[in-house]
Amino acid sequence: MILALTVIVLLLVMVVALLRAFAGPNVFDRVLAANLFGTKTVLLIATISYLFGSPDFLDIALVYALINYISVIGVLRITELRNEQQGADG
Amino acid sequence: MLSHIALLPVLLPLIGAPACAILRRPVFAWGFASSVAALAFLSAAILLKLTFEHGVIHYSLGGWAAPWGIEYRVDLLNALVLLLVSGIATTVLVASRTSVWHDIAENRRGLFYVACLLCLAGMLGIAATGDAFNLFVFLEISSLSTYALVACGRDRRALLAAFNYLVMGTIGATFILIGIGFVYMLTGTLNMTDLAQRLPGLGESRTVFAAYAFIVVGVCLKLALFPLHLWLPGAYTHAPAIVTAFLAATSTKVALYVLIRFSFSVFHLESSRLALSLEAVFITLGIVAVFAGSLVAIFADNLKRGLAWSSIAQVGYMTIGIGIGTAAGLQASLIHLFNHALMKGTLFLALAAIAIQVGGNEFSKLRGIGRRMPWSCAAFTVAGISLIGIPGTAGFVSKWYLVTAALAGEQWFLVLLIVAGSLLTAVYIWRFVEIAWLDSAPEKATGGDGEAPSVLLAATLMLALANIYFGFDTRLQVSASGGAAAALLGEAAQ
Amino acid sequence: MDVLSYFNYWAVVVLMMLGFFIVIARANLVKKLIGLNIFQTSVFILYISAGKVIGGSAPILSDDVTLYSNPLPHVLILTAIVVGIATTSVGLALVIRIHAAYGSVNQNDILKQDQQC
Amino acid sequence: MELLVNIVLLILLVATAGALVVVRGLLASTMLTSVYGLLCASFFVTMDAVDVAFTEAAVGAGVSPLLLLLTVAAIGRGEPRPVGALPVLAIVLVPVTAALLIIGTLDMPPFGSPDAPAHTHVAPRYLQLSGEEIGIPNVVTSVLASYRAFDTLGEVLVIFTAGVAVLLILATPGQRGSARPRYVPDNHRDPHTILQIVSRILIPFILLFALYVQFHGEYGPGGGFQAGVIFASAIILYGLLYGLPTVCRVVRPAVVEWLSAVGVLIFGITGVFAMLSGRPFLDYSVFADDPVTAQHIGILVVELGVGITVASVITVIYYAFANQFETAES
Amino acid sequence: MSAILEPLSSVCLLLGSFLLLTGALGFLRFADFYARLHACGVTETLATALIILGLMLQATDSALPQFKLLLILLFVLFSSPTASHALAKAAWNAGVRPRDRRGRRDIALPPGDR
Repeated sequence: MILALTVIVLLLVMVVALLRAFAGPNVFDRVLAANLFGTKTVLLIATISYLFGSPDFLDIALVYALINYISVIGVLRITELRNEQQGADG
Repeated sequence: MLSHIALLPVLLPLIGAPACAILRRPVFAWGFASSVAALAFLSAAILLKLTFEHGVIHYSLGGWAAPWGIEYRVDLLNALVLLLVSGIATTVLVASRTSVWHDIAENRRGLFYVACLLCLAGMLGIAATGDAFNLFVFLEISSLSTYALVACGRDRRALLAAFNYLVMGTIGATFILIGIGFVYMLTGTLNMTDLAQRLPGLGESRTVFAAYAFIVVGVCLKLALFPLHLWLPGAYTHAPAIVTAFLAATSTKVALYVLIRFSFSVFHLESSRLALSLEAVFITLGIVAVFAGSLVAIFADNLKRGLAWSSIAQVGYMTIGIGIGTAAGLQASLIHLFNHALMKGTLFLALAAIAIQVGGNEFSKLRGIGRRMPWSCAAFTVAGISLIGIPGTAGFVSKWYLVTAALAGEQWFLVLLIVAGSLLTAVYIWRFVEIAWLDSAPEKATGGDGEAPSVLLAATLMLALANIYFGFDTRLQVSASGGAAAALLGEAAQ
Repeated sequence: MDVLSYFNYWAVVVLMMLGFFIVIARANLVKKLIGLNIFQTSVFILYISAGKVIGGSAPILSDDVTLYSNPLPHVLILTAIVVGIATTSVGLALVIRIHAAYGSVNQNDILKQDQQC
Repeated sequence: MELLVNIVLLILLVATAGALVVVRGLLASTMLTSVYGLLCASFFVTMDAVDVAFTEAAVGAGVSPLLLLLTVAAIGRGEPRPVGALPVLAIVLVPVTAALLIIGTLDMPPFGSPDAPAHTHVAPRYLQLSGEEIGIPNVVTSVLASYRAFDTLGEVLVIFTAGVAVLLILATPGQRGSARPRYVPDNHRDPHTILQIVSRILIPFILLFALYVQFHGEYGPGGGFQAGVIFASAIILYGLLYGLPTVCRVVRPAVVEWLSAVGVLIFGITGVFAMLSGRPFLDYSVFADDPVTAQHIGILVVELGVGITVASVITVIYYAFANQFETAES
Repeated sequence: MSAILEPLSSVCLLLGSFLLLTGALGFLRFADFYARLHACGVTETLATALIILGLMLQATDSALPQFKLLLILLFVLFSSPTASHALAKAAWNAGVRPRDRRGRRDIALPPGDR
């Protein structure tokens, strides 16, 4: 029962993250929303696999965390380099 | 080794492409690619001979039986298309050396030939496979390599043409995927013969109609049938000369094969209650394509763009053949599929030679080219005559069978339109003949040692002679297409 | 239960149309590719929800499970995802070259430049 | 409960797609694409499609937003244009296709019903007999690598074609088609010490996890594609933090291109092996006398070929894109 | 033994969910980027750890899921703070400055940090 409650709360947080992703004034709010979204998906998958009784889904949760980390680092490094580039020829 | 003959035409370029990528020097890549294409052509010829003798050849991949594993079911229709595509590919690749060295930058030539082999593998894979999803995968292989080949054009507009082709091609491929998905949900199988047996059992369910509609729209996007042809003129005009020669003679033919295979083998078009309305749609689209294509070709300023529009017109003729719906109509369409590849192959190879000497295909540059490049222009004129359909050439044979099929169906108006279409073709071919032969060459002829490079010239002349040879000795394509048409309509009748 | 049983397919139709709309309506070439990506992903959802069996578990053979979901759509969609990423990467490579050649990624500007020269 | 999660995820998917229609900036669209990929992957998990969720997460939420970002960075943000008049083509085409789709869904078997034709014709054999014939628990891997192995060979060829196509399009003149980078001085003001230290700790585990996924493909979710993508994303992470020249010294572009061709050949040659002894193409029974171990060996080698090709092609594509971006900067 | 584990896992999960909700509320309502980053940071580290702990305490037959959950926990604890740090640094370099409570004017910063 508690697992179902956790799943509902996680879905709620994902909806909130989406709202901020749509509304977010500047790009970094959207990046933050995407990052939050990623970590919550990790938890959602872990909880779902326990709720439906097949706990071998957890490899996927690990991949989510890994991909989420890499995409956030990717976003930041590339926006940084691009700002320098626009600074350079701006 | 003979038991693997059904797979060899596909397997050779499939393994050849990555092997070609390992070769360091572009000259080796050219030699390797043409020899792989030649071997594929040889095995396709043997395969055609075997299908003449034994009828259908089965080959289950991985050793698993039909609906569970993937199975090649090669009959006359497959073997004919395989032979045609590998034959054109061999001729074009062998003749491609000077034109590629002229068009493509030095560091891209090796990869260019890898992409050609991948495109060949994709097309042969589509023509040979008996599994619907496998067809989608090989369609994607040939499309992706075609986008890259078109983007190799020297002009910056080639990039935009490649991008538009990519967007429309992907939408077409996804439509086909949707169609296959619907059909899979209703029958549970992906093997085409298995589908053909299980689909009639579903009666007139709307999902089958939607699946057929999606597949036809997707394939017509690849076929560039009239309303869905927007990508073709740009792609064929701005692509490198050799790529246009290769694509114009093969990619629309393979798309037509897929349309025929799905319409007659899988969905049994002629026995469904919607048969009459669908055939009417094919005929009207075909006629509109013929007239639109020919008219724009007449007023085109660039000969290559004119020929691209003429391809759209010729695709219209093939669709009319399908629209007639009888075995004779289908046979006429298949004959035109065969002959059109020969015609367009010659025309575009001749253009490749002219482009090297004159540096462009605009009519203004072609003034008096006939005197400076007599043989190439002679080949061009022969192919042009064949395109019009003058007796003694392959084009006449296809027009003849198309007219007799229309006559058999008492569609007089259709016969009139077909003949009118040929007249329009005559106008834009005559426009070239007049500029090339009758105009005086400008005094400041831009140097150029005259005739095309020998290998390219030999290939163009060989294809031109093939046009004439198949105008007289029509046994090969008539018997093959006749058998295929009978099989297609026959197996539906069981 | 009838509405729920077709909910997946209605969602697929809506997603397909949103993706299709972006491809046609937006002039920015990168947005077109994103729309194409959505269009393809919605077909994946169509296949996978066709393969789901209510009460069935993932198609990994284990002795305590009897009812499995259908593994065949999963195999097909593994192929389709790779086709999707291949098309997207080729499209994006073209966008970079188009930007280098035309200086813009908006289709209307590019067509205007073409008409002028 | 399962249905609730399924419906909520679908609603979120439609909302994200709707937002993507509305939002103008490219960076914002990239973020939303990444969120869309994650949502899609979660949806696949609730649909019991474990392998597909794995791949969609690694590809849809990992690699394609990264490529989008590199493109957006290479072309500069691209000023958002005012929305032109709503094109009439879209207003005509979209409803027509929607109508055709809705017609298509009318006679479909209801969602999830166990007696739908799809679950009663071909699929049952895979589920019942693959245990004895191939002997690996993950039925998706056994269908992928053995029953329909030719599809997978076609798919490996698709990813190889994508690599060749990107190199053909982006090969800057003067290089032999590979992204040999001109040396770009590491003049970034702050060297991101924290990021580099943490990544230096994480990258070995990511590579180890990729190998685990590669060889775990038979027993749980995993396989060649997923492992290849994770392996490539580890290299990309290293490249992002230490700059293109450093990563090109570690993993040389010429070697990676060569590997992408070798991967496809590994897959092809295992198939040709069977032909030499008269069996049909891609028939693994030639590798050992006991059919089940022969299948194991065949699937292992084939998945290795897939993994090598996918990892090297995605790295080649990253080099080609990053090289464009770095030259724009220097 | 399981008599203790069951309620303990429920408590952890409830606490984790509560923290998630408060963090999400903060993420939605806070005025400027850095406040939101803080709220999001709370959910990423503490709430995630609690929920994973709660899941680990759930009874399962083999110990493999517990080990995988431990791996996930370790990885998340490594990567989330780094990601938040990288995000804050990138935002600062891009010129995003903290705002006052109603999100209108930039807060006056000590000269050194301009």
